[in-house]
Amino acid sequence: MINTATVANIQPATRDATLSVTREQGLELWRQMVLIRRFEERAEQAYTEGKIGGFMHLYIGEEAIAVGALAGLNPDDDVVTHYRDHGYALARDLAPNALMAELYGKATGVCKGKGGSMHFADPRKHFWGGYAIVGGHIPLAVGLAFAAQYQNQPRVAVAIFGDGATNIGMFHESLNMAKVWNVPLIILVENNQYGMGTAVQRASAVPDMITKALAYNIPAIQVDGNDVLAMREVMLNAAQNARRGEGPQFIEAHTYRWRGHSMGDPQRYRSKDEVEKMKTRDPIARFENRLLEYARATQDDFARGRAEVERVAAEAIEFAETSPFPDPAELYTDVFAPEVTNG
Amino acid sequence: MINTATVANIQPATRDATLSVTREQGLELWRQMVLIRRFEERAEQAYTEGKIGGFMHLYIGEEAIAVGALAGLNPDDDVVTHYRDHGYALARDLAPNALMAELYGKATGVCKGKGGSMHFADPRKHFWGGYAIVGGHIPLAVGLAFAAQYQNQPRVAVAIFGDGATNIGMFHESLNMAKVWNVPLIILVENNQYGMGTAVQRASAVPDMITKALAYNIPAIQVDGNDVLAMREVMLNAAQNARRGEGPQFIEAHTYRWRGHSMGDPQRYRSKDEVEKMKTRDPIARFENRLLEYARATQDDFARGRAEVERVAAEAIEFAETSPFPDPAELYTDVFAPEVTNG
Amino acid sequence: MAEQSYRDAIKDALREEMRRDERVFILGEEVGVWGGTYAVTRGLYDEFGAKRVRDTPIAESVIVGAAIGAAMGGLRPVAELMTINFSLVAMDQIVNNASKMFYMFGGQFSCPVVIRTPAGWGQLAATHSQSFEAWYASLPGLIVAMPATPRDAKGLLKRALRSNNPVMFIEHARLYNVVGEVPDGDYTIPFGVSEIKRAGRDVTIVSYSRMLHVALAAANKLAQENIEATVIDLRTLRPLDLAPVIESVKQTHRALIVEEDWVTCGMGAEIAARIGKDAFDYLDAPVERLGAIEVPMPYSKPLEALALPEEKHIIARVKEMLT
Amino acid sequence: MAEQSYRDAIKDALREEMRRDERVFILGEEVGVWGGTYAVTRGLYDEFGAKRVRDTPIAESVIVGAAIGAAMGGLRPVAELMTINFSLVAMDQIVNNASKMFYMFGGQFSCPVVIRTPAGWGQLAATHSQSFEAWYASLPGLIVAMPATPRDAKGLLKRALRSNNPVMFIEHARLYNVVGEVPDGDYTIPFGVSEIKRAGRDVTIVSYSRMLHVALAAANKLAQENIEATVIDLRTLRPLDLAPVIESVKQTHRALIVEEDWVTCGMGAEIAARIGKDAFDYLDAPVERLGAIEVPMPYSKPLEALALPEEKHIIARVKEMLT
Ligand SMILES: Cc1ncc(C[n+]2csc(CCOP(=O)(O)OP(=O)(O)O)c2C)c(N)n1
Ligand SMILES: Cc1ncc(C[n+]2csc(CCOP(=O)(O)OP(=O)(O)O)c2C)c(N)n1
Ligand SMILES: [Mg+2]
Ligand SMILES: [Mg+2]
Repeated sequence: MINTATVANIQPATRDATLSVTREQGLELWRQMVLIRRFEERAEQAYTEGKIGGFMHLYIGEEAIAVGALAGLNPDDDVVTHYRDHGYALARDLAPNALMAELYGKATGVCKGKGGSMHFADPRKHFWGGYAIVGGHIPLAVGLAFAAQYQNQPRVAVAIFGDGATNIGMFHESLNMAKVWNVPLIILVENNQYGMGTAVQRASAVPDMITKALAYNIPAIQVDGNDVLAMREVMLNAAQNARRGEGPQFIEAHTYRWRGHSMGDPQRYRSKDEVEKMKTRDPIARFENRLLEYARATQDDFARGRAEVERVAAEAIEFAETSPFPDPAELYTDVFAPEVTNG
Repeated sequence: MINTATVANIQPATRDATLSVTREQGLELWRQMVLIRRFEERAEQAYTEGKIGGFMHLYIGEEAIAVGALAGLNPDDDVVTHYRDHGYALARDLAPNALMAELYGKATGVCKGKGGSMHFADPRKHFWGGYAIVGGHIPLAVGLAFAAQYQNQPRVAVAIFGDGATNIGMFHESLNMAKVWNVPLIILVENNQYGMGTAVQRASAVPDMITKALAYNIPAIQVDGNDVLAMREVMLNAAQNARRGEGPQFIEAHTYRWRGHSMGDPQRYRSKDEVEKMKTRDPIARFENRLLEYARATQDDFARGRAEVERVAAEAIEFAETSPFPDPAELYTDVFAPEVTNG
Repeated sequence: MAEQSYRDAIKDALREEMRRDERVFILGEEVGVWGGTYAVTRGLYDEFGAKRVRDTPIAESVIVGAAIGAAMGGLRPVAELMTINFSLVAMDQIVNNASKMFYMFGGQFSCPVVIRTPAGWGQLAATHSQSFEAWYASLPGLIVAMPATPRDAKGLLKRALRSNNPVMFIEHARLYNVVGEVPDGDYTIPFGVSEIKRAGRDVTIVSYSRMLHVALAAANKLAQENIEATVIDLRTLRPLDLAPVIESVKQTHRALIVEEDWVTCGMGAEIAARIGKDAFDYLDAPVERLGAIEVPMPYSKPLEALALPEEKHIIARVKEMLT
Repeated sequence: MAEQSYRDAIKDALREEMRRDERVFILGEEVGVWGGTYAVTRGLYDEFGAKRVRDTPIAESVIVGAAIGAAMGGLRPVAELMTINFSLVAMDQIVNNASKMFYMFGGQFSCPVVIRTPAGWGQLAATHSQSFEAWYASLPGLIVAMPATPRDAKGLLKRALRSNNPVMFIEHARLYNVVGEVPDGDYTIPFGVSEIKRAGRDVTIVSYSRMLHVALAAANKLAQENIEATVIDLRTLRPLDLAPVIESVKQTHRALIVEEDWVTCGMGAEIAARIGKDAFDYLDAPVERLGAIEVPMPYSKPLEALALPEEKHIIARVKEMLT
């Protein structure tokens, strides 16, 4: 974690030495990543079959960020993310069945089918949702962090979004006020090199997202977002700093979006070669190698894990398929919360 | 002009050595400053008498910025400023009569009485107006700068606003896109230490406005805004850089607002002592000393100049007083521009 | 019952609710040290301190957005926007977050946030003299209150602060000094209950916020000429209670809606459309609307005055309707 | 006359105007390399290059604001907002700069900017399925076009690109593939001229944008049952030409407004209020409105379908009106 006062020192925090987690922890992180990927591959297929509609943004190739980041947080730390939210929801342990059912728009969905892909949420897990207006959820995270501070609770809040979102005004207003108020906010930017079809340097005046943290004197760090353990560590560190009153912390995680921006993206803006090249940095494959090397993992472990994940993903599809659509009356519910006077 | 790549080198550009202008130029700059002050003192009085209404934001104490800045520009460089616009309008040579009449809401006002204090404008002088939504005019300046670039015209555009405005989203979006598009935009921040009653450090995560330019890799400089020649020089320099294709340039000018934020401000947020102390840095008095010392100016010159300014200000009041209010039919005009098809 | 200004009534509502509920806090530009540019929060900073009366940067999106987030986190924020004009830069937060959150996530969490902001004018020119209540009233999921009297301002604000839903609480800069009776002790006023301020047989005048007072003054003048108007204060624009309006129109057979906003696509349009439907068989004359002239507000005082609806316009329009 | 899609008609309007006027340029998210997320600008980047078809960061305030500034500086910008939902984050620029500039500065300079943006839906959930035309239509100083057909889309857009005033040009995501006849050669369609698409004696249906097609389909079905509807397309919402509507209602004595927006405070309110006034003596039944159910849009397909007005609702409503 480098303080911005010494901008010249900002360094990528790619660490690839030994394993900083136990074997079981490592295998669990691996399992989560594999689950995200398989869950999404199944969702992708269902989308193609016309069973899922609207905008669906896949996280495939970026799994290490969500899994590593949430592994570095406490379960009651508040998470607010953008529409590319499948990975975070699964890493926060929201039920795959309820998530897949949400994609299908079914009554058993995590939001009763009202939210869809972009709006997974479960407040009991302090997972406050995916939001579809670019940058529009960052202020909410500031408010959640403030609520923790106000109530003297040791929680931190995390705002997650992409490189493209750093160019909108709400990003700026949020970082500034978060710093002035010194709230325990962690800003996690997923730099997957593109905002839709626009490469970072075509949209941002600076190529490194951490540079933007300078304008708010917020400590910032870059990390290899395809390294799940590095992610976990920078998050542990950021959360610790925020929790002990050091105010907002900024993390830029580098990764690459394997799929189009959302379903149906013609991807005219990049070459197949580029995509293939970036796929060689697969966060799952890389982590498997490390687990083999440093954690006595075996191909058997992986085979068992994959079979298990396969079962979970298949069950999610089955659950979604067989669940009922919401009752028509559901259209009218949830506009207003019950107006019980609280005193 | 210090490139942000070397942030450690950012230095205030206060220069106080010899005179960089001729005697005549110096006296003219002095005259403009005195005119702004007297014009506003007369307006202040008229406001107190109920002849001017609405919000009126006085520039008294900050005159050197407008005068110096515009002296560093060509007359066809585009200027867009905030509601605290009297100084810029006068320094751009808009007629004091028409400006005072605007304050009075008279038909002879520069905007026919429709704009008032916050909305002086004269496009023939490339003075595109004062705007009252904090930060809302910064994008316009980006567009004007772009229009110059698009049309291969050697103009630059200047966006002027206060320290408080740097915290709003439109500031951020504008600086980023201006840099990505490399347009000839000069960002001039008047750091008068307060946004309404909020001291800079209570609203901004960083005390120095130039720090914010780092996030866009925009060259930035700090200048003593009470030094009219220093202002002129940094602007000359910034304009030259922008004009030769080096993209946006950022200037932070330090000054102090002598009056309340606008008429009727109870000023509970600062002490009389503080105000009195800051008044000792009067840009006019300071420049008089320099003119006496370096430009063979005499007290006679000043006396003559003051009398002339007094006459101009008095005439402006007289003109405003005796001008008619707009015809009631004016209420309905100017909603839409004539819809002539242009081909 | 004591007499109190609209400003003080609002301040008391804030003070009382802050005393009874630790979760209530205020954020906004100049709400603290300055005491609020319309002096509504003056004194609260001294009583409750910087933790609960929080000055913010000039950044309306994060003011509203952080308020929403704080509400999600268990607090009961009151976000002050210095004027309703500045709600434009926070529009996305109000529309896409505050008003939709409960529904979009399937009713899992609500958003008990109060956004206080004054409408108004006073030679403030085009960008500072607007009134967007009809926009807000169009949004499912948002409550819109726009009180006209000190009593209603206090009662509705206290209600808002105990509500589980987002409330757009629109005050009026030119009502702050208006004095009226305010009940003693703790009370709240429910959303969606219009009030008949005056009963008369000849015409039904529907209004809210500042124009209610103008309408009442006009009704009193009309009474001197033996024209008796019913005047109804809507108080909240969503939920919108038109039952007493329809009831009244069934008696008077004539309705006039008076608003300060532009007429086109204003609140009056919705009200006129509903009266036209629900009292169709009872109308003896078209439903009339009176509002601001449809121009950006000019600065010049006489032009501004011409742009705004006044007592005399109401009187003239009612007389036209009766001939 | 050739058949063309709504998308291609818009693209042709852009292309033709860019060819004839060097000052016209396009800016917006993904308008260039990608070709527009709804493929409207596809091919224009290749023809006109990066100077005139400009990709922007995700920053709608500066997209619209810089377009306005460029217009002040002598250009004729077309700002594309990917969907009308994102106009909320640019709202201040549209309201306070574009629509007020000419008036506020006393008519000294105008603001010939065109803001193109699609409304629409399609399981996009609450924040991505909105339609704010009534908000924009409430603003003096702004022209609001919302064409329903390829011919009108092309003609109105070309008109907008030659206009000296700011134009909010609202397209519809679900119309892009709709095909219709488009006149050959250069033509423009004036603002403020509604069009009678179908004449019938029994009821007047007023609509615009996508719902016009639904209304026409309903009218055709009704005709099979010997109910003849007049169907009128407003084409622009400001200026709003209701003369043919009033004329028609004087014949049919019944009016129904069909919109895709929420009914409360929607365009239908304004239209109903005006019909109620200007055709008061001719109405045999209350003016009716049909629009979306007043809830944030749900994602789930069957729920979404229930939220939107359909042909069958129009048919049923018309029949109710006639009994
Ligand atoms: C205010 C706003 N503008 C535009 C969009 C359309 N949009 C959705 S996602 C997106 C790209 C965002 O890119 P980035 O922030 O890098 O996140 P990523 O999708 O790469 O994860 C855009 C332009 C939107 N949803 N909201
Ligand atoms: C969006 C917006 N929010 C709030 C205001 C009210 N307001 C007007 S001026 C001002 C302070 C601006 O301070 P600064 O930018 O430092 O400029 P200064 O007045 O000191 O010259 C505020 C809060 C406004 N006009 N627009
Ligand atoms: Mg991205
Ligand atoms: Mg200031």
